[in-house]
Amino acid sequence: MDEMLKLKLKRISRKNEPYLFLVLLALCLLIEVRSGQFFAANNLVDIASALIVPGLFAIGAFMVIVSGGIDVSFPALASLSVYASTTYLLSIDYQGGVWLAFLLSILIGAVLGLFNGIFIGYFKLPTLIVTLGSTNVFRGIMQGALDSKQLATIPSGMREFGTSALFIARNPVSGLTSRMPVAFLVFAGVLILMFLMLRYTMFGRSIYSIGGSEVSAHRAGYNVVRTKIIIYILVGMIASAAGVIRVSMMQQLHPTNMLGMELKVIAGVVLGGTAITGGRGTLLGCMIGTLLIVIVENSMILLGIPTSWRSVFTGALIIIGTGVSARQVISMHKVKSRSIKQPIRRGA
Amino acid sequence: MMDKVKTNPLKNGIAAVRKDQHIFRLVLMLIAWMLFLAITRFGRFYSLLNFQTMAAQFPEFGIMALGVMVAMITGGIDLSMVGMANLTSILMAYLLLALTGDDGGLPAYAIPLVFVLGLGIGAGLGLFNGVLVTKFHIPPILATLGSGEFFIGICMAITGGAAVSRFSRTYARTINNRILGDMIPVQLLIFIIVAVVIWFFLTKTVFGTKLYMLGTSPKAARFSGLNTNKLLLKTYLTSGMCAGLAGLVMMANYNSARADYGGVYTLQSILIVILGGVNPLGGKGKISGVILAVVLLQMLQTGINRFPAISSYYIFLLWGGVLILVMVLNFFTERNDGLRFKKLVTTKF
Amino acid sequence: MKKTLLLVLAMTFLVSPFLFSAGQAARDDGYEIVVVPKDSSNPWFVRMKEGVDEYREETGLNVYQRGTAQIDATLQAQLVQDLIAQGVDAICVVPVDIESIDPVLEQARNAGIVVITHEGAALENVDYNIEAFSNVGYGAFIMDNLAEAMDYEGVYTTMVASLTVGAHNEWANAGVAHQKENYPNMTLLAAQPRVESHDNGDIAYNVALELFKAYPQLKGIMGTSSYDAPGIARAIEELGLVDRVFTSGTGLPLDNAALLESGIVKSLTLWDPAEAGKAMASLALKVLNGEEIAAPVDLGIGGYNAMTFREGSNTTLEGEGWIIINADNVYDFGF
Amino acid sequence: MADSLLKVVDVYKSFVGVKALQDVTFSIQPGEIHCLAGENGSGKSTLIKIISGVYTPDAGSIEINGRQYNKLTPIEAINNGIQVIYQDFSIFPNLTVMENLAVNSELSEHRKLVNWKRMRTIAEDAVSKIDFDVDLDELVGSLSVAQKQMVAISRALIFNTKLIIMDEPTTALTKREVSNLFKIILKLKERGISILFVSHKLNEMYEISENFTILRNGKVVATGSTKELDAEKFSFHMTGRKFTKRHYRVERLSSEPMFEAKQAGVQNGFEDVTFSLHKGEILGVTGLLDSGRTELALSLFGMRPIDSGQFYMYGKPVTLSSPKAAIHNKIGFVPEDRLSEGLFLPQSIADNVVISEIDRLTKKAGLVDKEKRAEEIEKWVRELAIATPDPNNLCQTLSGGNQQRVVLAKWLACNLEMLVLNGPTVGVDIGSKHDIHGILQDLAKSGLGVIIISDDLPEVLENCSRVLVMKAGRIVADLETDKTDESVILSYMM
Repeated sequence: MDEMLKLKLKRISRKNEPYLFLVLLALCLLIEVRSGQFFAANNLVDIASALIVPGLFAIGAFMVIVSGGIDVSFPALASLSVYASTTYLLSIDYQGGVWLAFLLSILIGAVLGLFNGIFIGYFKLPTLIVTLGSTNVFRGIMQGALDSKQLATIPSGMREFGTSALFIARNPVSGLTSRMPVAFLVFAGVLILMFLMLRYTMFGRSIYSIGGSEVSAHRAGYNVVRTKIIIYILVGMIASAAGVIRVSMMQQLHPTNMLGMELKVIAGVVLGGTAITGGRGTLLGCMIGTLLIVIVENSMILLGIPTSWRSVFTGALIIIGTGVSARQVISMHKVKSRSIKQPIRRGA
Repeated sequence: MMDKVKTNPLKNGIAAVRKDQHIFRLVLMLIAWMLFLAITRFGRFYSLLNFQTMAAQFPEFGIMALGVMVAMITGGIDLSMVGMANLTSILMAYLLLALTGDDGGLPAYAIPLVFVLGLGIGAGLGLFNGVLVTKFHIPPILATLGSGEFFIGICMAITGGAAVSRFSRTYARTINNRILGDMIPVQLLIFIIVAVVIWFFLTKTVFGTKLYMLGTSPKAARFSGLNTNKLLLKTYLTSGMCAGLAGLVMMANYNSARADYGGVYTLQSILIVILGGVNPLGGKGKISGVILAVVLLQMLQTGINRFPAISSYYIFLLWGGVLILVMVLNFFTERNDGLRFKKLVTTKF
Repeated sequence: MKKTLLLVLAMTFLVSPFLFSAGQAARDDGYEIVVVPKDSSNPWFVRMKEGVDEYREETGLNVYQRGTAQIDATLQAQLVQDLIAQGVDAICVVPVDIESIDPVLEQARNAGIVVITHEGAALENVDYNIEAFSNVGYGAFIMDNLAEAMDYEGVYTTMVASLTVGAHNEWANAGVAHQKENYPNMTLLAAQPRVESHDNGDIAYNVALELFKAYPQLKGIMGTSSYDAPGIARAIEELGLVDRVFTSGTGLPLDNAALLESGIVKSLTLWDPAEAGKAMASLALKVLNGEEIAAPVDLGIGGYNAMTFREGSNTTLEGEGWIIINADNVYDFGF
Repeated sequence: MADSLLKVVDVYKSFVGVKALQDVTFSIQPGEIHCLAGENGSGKSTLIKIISGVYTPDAGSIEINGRQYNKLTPIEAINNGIQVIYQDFSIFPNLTVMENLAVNSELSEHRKLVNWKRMRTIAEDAVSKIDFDVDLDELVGSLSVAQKQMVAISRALIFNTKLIIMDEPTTALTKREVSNLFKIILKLKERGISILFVSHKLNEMYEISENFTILRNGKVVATGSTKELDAEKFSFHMTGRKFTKRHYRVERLSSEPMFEAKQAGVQNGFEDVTFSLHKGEILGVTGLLDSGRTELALSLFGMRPIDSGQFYMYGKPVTLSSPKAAIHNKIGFVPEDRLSEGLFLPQSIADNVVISEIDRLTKKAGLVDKEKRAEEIEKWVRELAIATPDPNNLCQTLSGGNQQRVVLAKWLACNLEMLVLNGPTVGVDIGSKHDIHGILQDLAKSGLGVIIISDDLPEVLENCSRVLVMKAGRIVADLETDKTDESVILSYMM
């Protein structure tokens, strides 16, 4: 029994999440000490609401990275699908609920995802190249063919969805209130669904398997091409849902303001311990990493950092964060290679 | 030796281009686009001034792309080019401000000094990246993403976001100028020098061979006695120097320096390098491809501006479309190679 | 060779949309006047394009607006260089960045091209620069609006798109200076005197959220970019601070109608970018035609029919100012 | 004769005009251990792929349990109880043992959902069949090679398996692990499972198989009972050539040692290692995989610098702190894993040959001296008889034996005094192996000091004049190969 416990402890200590969680906690405490505002209910709600869109993106980016690829096209994809569906709904003067916006946008997202998927799955082109190309294509379609403009009004359904709140958190001291958007449920729902999918479906396991070894996956009987295509369709759908949420929450549609989020989202996912080479990573870690980035981005003022020093701080955090995680991975390897030389020796 | 001199160099060139399918394809695209422009917009595109303008425009991001290429050959990437370029140019702008005399002129040593120091600063910043990659083992994509943000941050912190300008116009007039009877833009000359130097390093020196080897297999490189860390340090040092130089060119083009100049170049330079046929996994890629891609992109961008009725956003569609198209065509030709290779592998066991 | 064919086919497919539109290209006779905005998707410049297009239809001249695909000083400079090489007759620019565009405009003028700018008073190499007003005056005016909403007392701060955007920072500086002179009961938040929105409503919102949390005494934010006030307003509404905290800034009427009507934002200021676009084109035409430009200049456009030179300048012409929009007049402008 | 489990009849297969298999016929009985041998490129893997349904034969048929298939699909093959264990084991290093074990059966049952409890049961069942003791929650990537193989075997057994095809299963295993594997194979045989054992090691064939089939150039050149096979016939069938054994003897041993190790040690690797190597000598180092032999090899090349003791070159102390330092001291190293450590496969043969000596092929300022480079390449391609029409071809176009020659050429080009080879002929076929041994012996004769680290005892005995046996990080025996034999060495190893 004692052995088992030791083994378990060893396994936990090898994981990335606990360390990351400590870093997160340290950051939160630092903000709390500097501002006294961090753990206030309204601030936590604000952070949660700021997490929704990057969080959804991160789920998609996570799946792709686990499968051994890298996707930089999701912000452009989301922008295009949400712009196309919103303008359509406006043009028919749609007055119904938000579901149609989701449906339309997710459908378009699925098609765009399929576009990525075909090039990556069928033509077996490197993911970075394809998504870099498709980012430009999606953007070109949106801004060129659709002649996208900022939309000051959005369909009423989206407007209502964006302002509806699960509950309202109130800071007893300052009297500030923050509402927890209903959209958080969508985020939580997708997160749980994807967690279940990754853990309890053969499809989910196939993503890990492909990331581990594509050849083995093929030999084991996974349909690698189909799996890859489905991954990118799923990413397209999730990203598009994120796009609808973003627009609904902002009450306005700025076609380009999601562009450029990709690198920070990926940084968050990798910060969360997902191996950039594929195959390894947990959704929990991915979420902690993303949360870390979101908190840093949204706590500069609470930390009292002057505007002109913002980028120094974010840059330093990315370097230090990834540096710490890289160190940890290396020390893990060292422990492993040392264990090879221990009495019960294992070959390499 | 005599034989080589006798054979037609043009023929040799064409044969070489035909041999490399990827380069061949880029050349074809370039020709197709130029033909299209010749038919539709001859007078507005085919003028000396236009070509001079383009030749003065692409060096700033072309040089960055060359730096990214070097990093990508080793299997890495450099997302901090813009940060390094701006930090270099801002520091050098301050230097120029200090050197600017009361009469608005510069001492003769000023411009060489700026170039030497600028290259030095670029090298230093690149070295910083190199240390992150080799000593701290941060994946290049994250290390340079972080450092890029960090460098921009330093720019913001020292300038407060304002442009550094009002230094002597002599600097801009010297670099943003045409020489050889008002024909060749100086920027183009700088680009050519950088390209030749990098081409020389990659193909003619030991360093180049080692880089390709390192990019192919870091493990085998170590087992072959290559000092991989030193090579990577040199790689990022090189890309840093390219960035520094690009910064100096930008400073001349805009007669000022600011934290956010050239923000679009980060992704653009990666696009160029990949379009140029450099393998993002490392070990493969030619400078001729990258130069072609730079020229192709500039032609697309300038060409499309000749059509006022067409939204400039189509430029994105064209870039992305060309990139994917080239890759798909490569897939069709390389699939045969792939099959051949696969067969060889399978027969081995 | 099959592959070559395939390639050519694919290329043709790729450029076919351009072939179609190539036919409807510009007329070659007469002057070619190009308006270059900061970028093309910002509603501000979409509105400007409307004015330019209208002007083309009214006059039948070859006037059009061409913007870069995103706000970027280097891209804008390159576009202008491109237009120089193309040999257009006049270039009208709303500069992203004064310093980087100036040398390019010098090239344009050397090439004999007429250069008209807007929001570019500090530029040296222009024929004329049109201002709907002075930056100092506009900043002070936004401050007046904010001060009124704040009842002339309390702590405030300023928001700009980016510390690198010249005009915004000038407005903000002017606003602060104006407050120091006229509203002694107001104070600038010392810890965060200036924040950035990156021309992104979502960032403006999040930054405002943080500001209100970190500095409960904060009573107002002076916005400059057209994304600022709407983003801040969203934060005010969500935090339950309506009527306790205020914002003001620039914004287009219809885009912000809901905000104004709900009372979250009391008033916004602006000038009509469409008119500004027309004015630039009209002035360019005058210069091209060799007409003498002497004050008062009449461009035949509302607000720009009696322009005078700014004091101490022989290039900058000032118009008659700005408009306040509030819940009462928001629908009166038609844009 | 009982009904065959599997019968391959007159199978033809060609790729793009190249005949991979011609008129191949052979059969396997239930419970038979059949050895399939052949050089690289002889068509072994094509045959395996045809049996497992990955390739469809151009002509001929496959009979399983009396049923004839013209087009066998992978699923049909699996459903008929045919399982392949590939050389790389087809495992997922990033997943746990449990998942690796259960994944195939879950897939073949077309399950959509994962039931972790059921997977654990499947996995427990699987490992119990061969009494494989392993932590099911361990990541497969952190297991030893032998353990990975056990995972693959256990996984194959989950199905109602009748035939297991093992593709060179002993390549990366130590002696002890091989005997362990053989025990398991015999156990499987008892259960009536047939094994098609692909190998080109004669001693293994003798030890384990009843019948054999040898392929050469896509044709069956010999088949029958293993008992009737001897070494001479075996190598003849394999290569079509006749070999004479050449035992290496040192002819003129210098009195001064060229290289010496005194009390050398590396933490967790080896300790107190003392030996000397003379010019022209081939020294063998053998031991089990965990004996410290690999660590010693790495230390000699500066990959794992020693932290106690001292190395000497011609009596002068040298510090081998990095591969570069080792090369500087004229020591070369042929790594065990040719593919990932020794070669740059997607690069040209030429670059692979010169990469380690490249610093010498320069004119001023790091410029490559083209003529010198071409000379070197030409010289080594010729001397090592690397079979290529053009040295600018990519290295991946070469066969395994030729690739190994490229690795050798790379080091010889460095003008070495001493060459350390870790498993020089692992995964190399007989013909090339023989050639490589010949090259090594010639080199030693011309004055090179060679250290061969290998657990291929016949190889060590044939080529080395002396052999050091390592055990648990120490040298336990220093034997003259003339005066010893395999059993003596083995007794020291175990």
